[in-house]
Amino acid sequence: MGERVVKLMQGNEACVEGAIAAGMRFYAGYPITPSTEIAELCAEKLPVLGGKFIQMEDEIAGMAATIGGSLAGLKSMTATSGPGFSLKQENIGYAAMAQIPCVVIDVMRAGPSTGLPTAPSQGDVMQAKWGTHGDHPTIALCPSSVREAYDLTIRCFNLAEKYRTPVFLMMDEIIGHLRERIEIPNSDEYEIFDRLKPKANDPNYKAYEVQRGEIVPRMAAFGDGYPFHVTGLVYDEYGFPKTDTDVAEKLLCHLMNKVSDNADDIITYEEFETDDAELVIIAYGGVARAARQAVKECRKAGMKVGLFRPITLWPFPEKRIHTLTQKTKKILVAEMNLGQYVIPVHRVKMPDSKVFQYGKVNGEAITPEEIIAKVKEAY
Amino acid sequence: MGERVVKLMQGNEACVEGAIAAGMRFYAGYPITPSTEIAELCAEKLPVLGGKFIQMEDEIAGMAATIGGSLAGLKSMTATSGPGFSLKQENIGYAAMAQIPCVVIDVMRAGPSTGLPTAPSQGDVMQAKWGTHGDHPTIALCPSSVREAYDLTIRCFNLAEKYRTPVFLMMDEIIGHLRERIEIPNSDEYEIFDRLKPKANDPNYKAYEVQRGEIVPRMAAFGDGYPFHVTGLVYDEYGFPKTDTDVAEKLLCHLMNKVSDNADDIITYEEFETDDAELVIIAYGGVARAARQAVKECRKAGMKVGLFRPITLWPFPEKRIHTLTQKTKKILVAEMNLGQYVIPVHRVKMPDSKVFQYGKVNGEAITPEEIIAKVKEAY
Amino acid sequence: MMVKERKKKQLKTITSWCKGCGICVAFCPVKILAIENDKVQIVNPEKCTSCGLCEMRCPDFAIYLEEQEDETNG
Amino acid sequence: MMVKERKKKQLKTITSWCKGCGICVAFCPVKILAIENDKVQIVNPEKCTSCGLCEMRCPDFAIYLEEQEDETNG
Amino acid sequence: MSEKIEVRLGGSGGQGLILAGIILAEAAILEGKNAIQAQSYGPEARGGASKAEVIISDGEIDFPKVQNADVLLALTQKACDKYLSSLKMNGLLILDDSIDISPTTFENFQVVRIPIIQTATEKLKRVMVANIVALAAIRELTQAVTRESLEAAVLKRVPPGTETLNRQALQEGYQLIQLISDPTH
Amino acid sequence: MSEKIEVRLGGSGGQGLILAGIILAEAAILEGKNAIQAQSYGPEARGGASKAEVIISDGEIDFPKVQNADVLLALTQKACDKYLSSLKMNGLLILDDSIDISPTTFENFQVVRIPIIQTATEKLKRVMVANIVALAAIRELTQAVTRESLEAAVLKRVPPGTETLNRQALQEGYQLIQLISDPTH
Amino acid sequence: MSQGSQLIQDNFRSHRLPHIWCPGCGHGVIMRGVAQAIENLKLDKTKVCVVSGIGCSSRATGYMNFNTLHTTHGRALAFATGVKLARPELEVIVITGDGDCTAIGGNHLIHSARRNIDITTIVFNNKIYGMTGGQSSPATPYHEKGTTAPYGTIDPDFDICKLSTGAGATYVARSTAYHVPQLIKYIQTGIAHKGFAMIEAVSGCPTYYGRKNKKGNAVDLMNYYKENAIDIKMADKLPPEKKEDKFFIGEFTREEKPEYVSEYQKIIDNLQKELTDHE
Amino acid sequence: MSQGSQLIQDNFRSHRLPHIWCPGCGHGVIMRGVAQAIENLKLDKTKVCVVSGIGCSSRATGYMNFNTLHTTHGRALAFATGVKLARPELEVIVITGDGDCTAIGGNHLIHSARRNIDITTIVFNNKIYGMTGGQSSPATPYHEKGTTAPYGTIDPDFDICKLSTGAGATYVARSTAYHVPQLIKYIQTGIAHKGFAMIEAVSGCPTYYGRKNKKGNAVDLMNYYKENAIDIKMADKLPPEKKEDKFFIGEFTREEKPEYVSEYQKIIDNLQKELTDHE
Ligand SMILES: Cc1ncc(C[n+]2csc(CCOP(=O)(O)OP(=O)(O)O)c2C)c(N)n1
Ligand SMILES: Cc1ncc(C[n+]2csc(CCOP(=O)(O)OP(=O)(O)O)c2C)c(N)n1
Ligand code: SF4
Ligand code: SF4
Ligand code: SF4
Ligand code: SF4
Repeated sequence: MGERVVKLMQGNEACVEGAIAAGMRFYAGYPITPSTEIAELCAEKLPVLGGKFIQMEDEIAGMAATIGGSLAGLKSMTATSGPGFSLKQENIGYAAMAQIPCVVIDVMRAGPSTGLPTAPSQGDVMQAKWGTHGDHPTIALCPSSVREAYDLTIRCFNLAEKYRTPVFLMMDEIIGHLRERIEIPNSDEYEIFDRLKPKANDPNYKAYEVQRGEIVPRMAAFGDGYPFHVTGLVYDEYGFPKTDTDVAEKLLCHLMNKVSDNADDIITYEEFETDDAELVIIAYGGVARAARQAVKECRKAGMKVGLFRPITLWPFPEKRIHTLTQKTKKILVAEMNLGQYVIPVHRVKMPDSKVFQYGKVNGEAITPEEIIAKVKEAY
Repeated sequence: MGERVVKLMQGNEACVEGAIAAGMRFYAGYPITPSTEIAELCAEKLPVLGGKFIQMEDEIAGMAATIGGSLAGLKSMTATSGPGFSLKQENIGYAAMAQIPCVVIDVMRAGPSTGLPTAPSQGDVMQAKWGTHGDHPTIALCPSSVREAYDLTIRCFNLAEKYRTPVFLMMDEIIGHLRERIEIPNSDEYEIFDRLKPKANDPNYKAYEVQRGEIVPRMAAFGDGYPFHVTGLVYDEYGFPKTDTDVAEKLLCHLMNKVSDNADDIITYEEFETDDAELVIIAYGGVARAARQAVKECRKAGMKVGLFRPITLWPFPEKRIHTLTQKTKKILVAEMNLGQYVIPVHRVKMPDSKVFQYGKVNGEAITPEEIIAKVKEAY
Repeated sequence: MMVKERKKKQLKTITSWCKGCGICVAFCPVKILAIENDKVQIVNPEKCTSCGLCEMRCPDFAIYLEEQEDETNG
Repeated sequence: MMVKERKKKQLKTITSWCKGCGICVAFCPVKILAIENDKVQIVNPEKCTSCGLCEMRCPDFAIYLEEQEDETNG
Repeated sequence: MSEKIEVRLGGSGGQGLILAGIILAEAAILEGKNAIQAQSYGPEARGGASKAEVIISDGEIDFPKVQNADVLLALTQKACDKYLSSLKMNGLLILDDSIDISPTTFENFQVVRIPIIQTATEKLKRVMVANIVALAAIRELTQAVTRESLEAAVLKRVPPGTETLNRQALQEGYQLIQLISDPTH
Repeated sequence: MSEKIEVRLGGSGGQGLILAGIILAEAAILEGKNAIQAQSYGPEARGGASKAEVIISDGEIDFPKVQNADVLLALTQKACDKYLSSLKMNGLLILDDSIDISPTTFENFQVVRIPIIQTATEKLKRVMVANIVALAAIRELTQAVTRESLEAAVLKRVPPGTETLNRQALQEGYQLIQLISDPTH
Repeated sequence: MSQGSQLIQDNFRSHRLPHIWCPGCGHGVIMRGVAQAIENLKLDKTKVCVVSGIGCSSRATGYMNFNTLHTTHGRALAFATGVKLARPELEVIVITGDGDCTAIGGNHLIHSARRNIDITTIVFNNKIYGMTGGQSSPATPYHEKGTTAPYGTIDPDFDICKLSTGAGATYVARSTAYHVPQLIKYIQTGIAHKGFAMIEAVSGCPTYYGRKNKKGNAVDLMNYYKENAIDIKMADKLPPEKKEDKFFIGEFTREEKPEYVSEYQKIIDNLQKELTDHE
Repeated sequence: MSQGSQLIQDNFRSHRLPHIWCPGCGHGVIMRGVAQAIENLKLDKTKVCVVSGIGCSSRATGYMNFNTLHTTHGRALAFATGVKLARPELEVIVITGDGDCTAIGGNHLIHSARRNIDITTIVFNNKIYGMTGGQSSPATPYHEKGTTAPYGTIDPDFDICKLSTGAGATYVARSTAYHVPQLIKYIQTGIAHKGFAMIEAVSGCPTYYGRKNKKGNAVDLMNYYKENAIDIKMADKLPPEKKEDKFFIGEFTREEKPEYVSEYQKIIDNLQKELTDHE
């Protein structure tokens, strides 16, 4: 194991470095604050590696081309922020339906609409789950540090490839624009997952058949020799459109179950001082760092406070949160919105535990002081 | 009171008739199954009334022009289905932010993506609430009959004008394409609400100031003589962009509170045989009709089953559902998706009541038999 | 200059694909086709000149010329 | 033909609006403007010909000609 | 409980069965009944099978889809094969006489086979009025609506200039049934 | 608890304060410390006030925003007025000497007023190195990083060809502080 | 299992036939023409990728036996751009409708043309929205009708060829479902052309366009094209009265310009050369 | 309270000045030109509606004292279409950037042009994305740089005037932030013109475009336009070598065609006439 490179790096930059480490070689997007550095760095770095960057005419096209790149065999990514994330929703649903692996980074800024374009927020967390029409699976991760932006971008690609679905990195502007000391892991320190391809010249290859013991259909690339069909309509195991009720039901359930059945593989979280906590703060992304500091200060002041930090936002870590509330009767959800992630927390908590929310939407980061004040109120 | 006209009318048609009765005189949209009849009828009828119809180049433009029409003083509407609803999200957020009254009809078909374009579903219910980025208010109604499509479209306009926000009619394809006997109410049977305008030549008019005792700022139309500014950025009481934290917070809270504070005015629902029910079915739209038949048959069979039918989907009728579960310990949510509306039900129910869900996504309507079978399982 | 001999080809129809639109009938230069019971019928097969215009314009690929099978392989 | 008499106009600046880009300075035909401390300065007001080119091209509306106030109203 | 009759009309895309469904429902409404009409269609249905559904009732109609059809009209073999299973035991099956059915079908349903399409093409010289002929037959067999309401409903919906043709189509339809019910004829 | 210093750099858009923040943070990292750099900017900030923040610490840095600045550098009046309230009691206030402050400011903070911009424009003939001059002054006053690390960090980031100029800027900055700490000078 | 002529067997998923299009729909004729062009060019079929949007026309991809991608409405060219740039060896062909390509997809059209990316686009232009039941499209001729233009359109229709040329396309041609040999030739030329190629294929929609505009049945539409299309080469030779109400077919634009994907490859090559030079 | 020249006082929200644009940004010059044109035309200012998208240029609406609408990125023309059709008496002017208008907004541009709707569009073309910090735009000249084109663009830039004409615009002209009198004249003509008018106003972004492409400061950019713009009327008179690397300004298209909103009014009038005739 070589020595790790140590640098000051921006969150957005770490996404690009992580993506490249994961094997990303295709980026299509459209600039938008505060995600633009991601595009700019891809424009600079990808051709050096023989990869491709393209600035499309808008976010819709950016998402479409990203899917096209993935179908042509390259690990593909796009990045955006709220308004662009809204525009991408239709094609995100396409990727979910047609099971095309790809990574979408949403650097969250204050909305709704144009809002405060340079201010941080966590206002797109529910949109990540429900933004496109119809039932569809969602995997979304959320980094709290620059190093984690690096690691989670790699993980986004791994999950996308493993579950053949678009995966979101929901990064708030706090982390996206934060420059921080990072030790870049060596390539032998992380695992890279590549999509399973069909065996060469498999005459029985059906583009959308799940093979025994596997989670998703094996995926050939266009040009690999299999003339398969991809559609956003309901399709059968060959990929051809079908309207039969049983085909529809089977497909829809497959889409949802491949993620929900493997929730334990996908979900990660971090806990800090939760063991004996009488109040647990739930916070993610940049806010989790204010919360961590708040926990330390509360502990110093003698209050048994802990932090639960979901790293996987979706699927929702419901089992763990449920168990947590068996012991801990008070939960404070702190997030930079007017109450989003608190909703599923409410749903899974034990009946006798209490959930408080602290939301902030004025364009500034939540501070440790504010959290401490809320903790004191609730404690 | 004159005699009511009685006709066979389609759900989509009833929306158009209701909208016209409400004073809608501007429609901009883009055709998509199964909502297209709405556009077609507007194209035919509006110019006869001196109103305007325009087929735009896409749904994004359709939403934009609808907002433009409203700003120019006409009651405006657009209609679409899942893929188009996804595309409209960015500008829906704009309307919510800039507080522009308008009505968006989403005739729900089976998704995700292109899915089953002609099959019914209720898969966009959560999207209605969370589809655009950032925190924003949502009002969404859902009709269960052709007559209700008529009435609720009128109500959508009333709510849009009263609360200065986009209002959704979430209609499943079952109702959208159903032809049914309808008694058209006379104009003296319903109330029409028009946006409050500033007093003529009010020198103190501030475009975004809420006047004492009122809910939303009074709204002049472009051309009325007030050179005001409208933006999707965070803005002050004049409508000018501001980045101050207090301005941002005040605006965001205003947007959310004008709806949540008036939930009782907005929320309507229907109950059927809930008084002594041991199990209550929660169902909306087309599914509620299957549920109603199921309730009747269950009662015949001696089972105490009732139906709660939310007519306002959002804001969520949480108070009533909460109270319901104090008496009734079993709730069955039946919906044509894989579990959407059941989520907030879970959140607000009493701890000791149980919630079951029956979801169906194979492109066919939920039948009374299926519901009865589920009731028997749960009862 | 070589003179290509026009190989005699056989006109075939696929009834299950034919939708009876009548395009082949209308544009057949020797008028040997007809629609019967909503399907194409070759009325005068022997008059076919193998021009291929029906095949070229049939939207449903339901009428086409096939090379005669080589007798020796028959 | 009528000969329009060019009314003498006064050149004014708004220092708080001026961003010191120097466009007015560069395109003033009689070169009477300068940037000092990042702001425009009228160096030779008396040489101003009231051509208005500075006003026309100032991106910040920070320099303009104003009609002389009528003395009788002064 | 109130009287309710569920009718399913099956055939192929261009046969005007949705219009027929609308007319039937409108005829019911004309005489003060409740009625709904629903349909299913799809891009796949362009050349394929198409169906229309009508429910007529004296009271409320809750679930607005045909569950167990009391009546099935089939104008094509495909539609007959596809929708037969939705006809309730002993239900009324009205078939164009071009359609073949198995002997058991006769045991399970009341079968009426009549030359609907032939009547339209040969007697009326217009295949497009087969739907009206069929409507007349349905009326005669079910009495779901009166002849007057049906005629009024038909005339409201058909293109101007075709009134006589459509009236004739109704008459021919009525007759088809009279012929079978009056075997001496 | 570990040593931590929070620095805020305030000025106007084009003064290169974000770069200065990056350099300061990189200098800290070069010597094995932990550091973060954050910024706030906006369309409104184009001509207006801009700020950069640096936190240097021996240990973990949780909340990555300056809460109570230990040090505030202000290069413009606007920035000084805007950010002064975020400087903690008795904190170090480094001001360009073009900036006016009230007498109470002197009571609440350790004020160091030095001719940063003038040094850059007049001594070094390049206003754009004011940020480097300021960095040197901050280093001298806080000892947050060594001179060696700072120089290395500066040279890593400045455009090729400007190395000497920037080294000079550092020296001038160091000197500004020595001049005040050595009043005999 | 496979049925039909050799061309069909070799280029189509014949088990999925007959296709869903209406009797006499011009789309079938044009789709066959696309296959014929591919056949004539002797392309490696595992390297052919056909991308479509949503609409009747866009259903073509489901029947053609290549790498096929049926995307979202209007976005075929954007998806295709991703495919082509990621894997330049693929021969990327886009099949789209007039609505798909010039209404909702108009922006992707003009940008693909501007980039001069090596994609061949065939617009099945039936001048109406077929799939959704006969609404007017940006290609519906002025004053003609659609279900959303019951009083006739008042917005002039795009000349798709002119629009494409204006945006930068380097090969632009038009033919019709009647003029099949020309159509095949233009598609062939378009595919062989290095750069963005637009072939407008005028199609007939008897079900909606024909009916709504009283243009008759499938055969009538074919006859209409037969009689009203003039070869652009004749444009100068005919007297004005012979050109009135007619439309032109033929090749309108054909020029060589740097192509996007190759230009990108040059950037990569240069960078990699720089890297080696520095070693 | 109000400050500045009479023109500024009468047409701007002067309490909101100075605007956010960088020192020397051409946008200010052009915005003033728009106001001057409105002033010259003596329009009823309560009936003027200015609509913009998102970008530096689009911030103009916040300063101009009319009915102003600052919309979403790229969609100004679509919003404006709604405003104009709903209230035809309004004089609708769209202010947009090259990115706003031709990248994300390209489709609305070509469709507004096609409809020939009576909207005057002024594109503040600085050839780059200013607001987001210097990314290349579809108007960035071939081989020039932006932060997302670090090796120079390989996609040719749109000629916005040609594109608009190709799509159907009936008044099309170009001027620059240097050529202010012409600019004002074209904007005036565009507003007075009944139909879709496109005025491309070449602007300077010293902060990003100038810096990224080593074109110098605000004054240098002005000088560049001064020296490189040729009046289209001179096009035929100049020898080719004098035209190399230059660009044209002037009026490119000017024709009268049926206008969308008026045509719609005719439908309404006809229907209402029919109604009365039937009474
Ligand atoms: C986002 C979206 N909007 C609208 C639709 C509905 N839609 C499907 S196809 C179509 C138009 C088809 O017209 P065209 O592209 O001309 O193809 P054709 O069917 O005529 O061959 C429309 C509007 C859709 N599927 N998705
Ligand atoms: C949907 C969406 N995508 C992207 C952005 C980010 N964005 C804001 S302005 C802009 C480009 C501005 O360029 P241009 O229109 O040329 O105007 P300029 O700033 O150069 O005047 C972009 C990409 C956005 N606000 N919304
Ligand atoms: S052209 Fe084809 S589909 Fe049409 S009638 Fe002839 S064989 Fe049948
Ligand atoms: S042009 Fe305007 S902003 Fe620029 S220096 Fe002159 S007065 Fe100042
Ligand atoms: S609707 Fe028109 S375009 Fe679609 S398949 Fe039928 S004839 Fe063809
Ligand atoms: S970034 Fe460019 S376009 Fe934007 S205000 Fe500055 S100079 Fe003008």
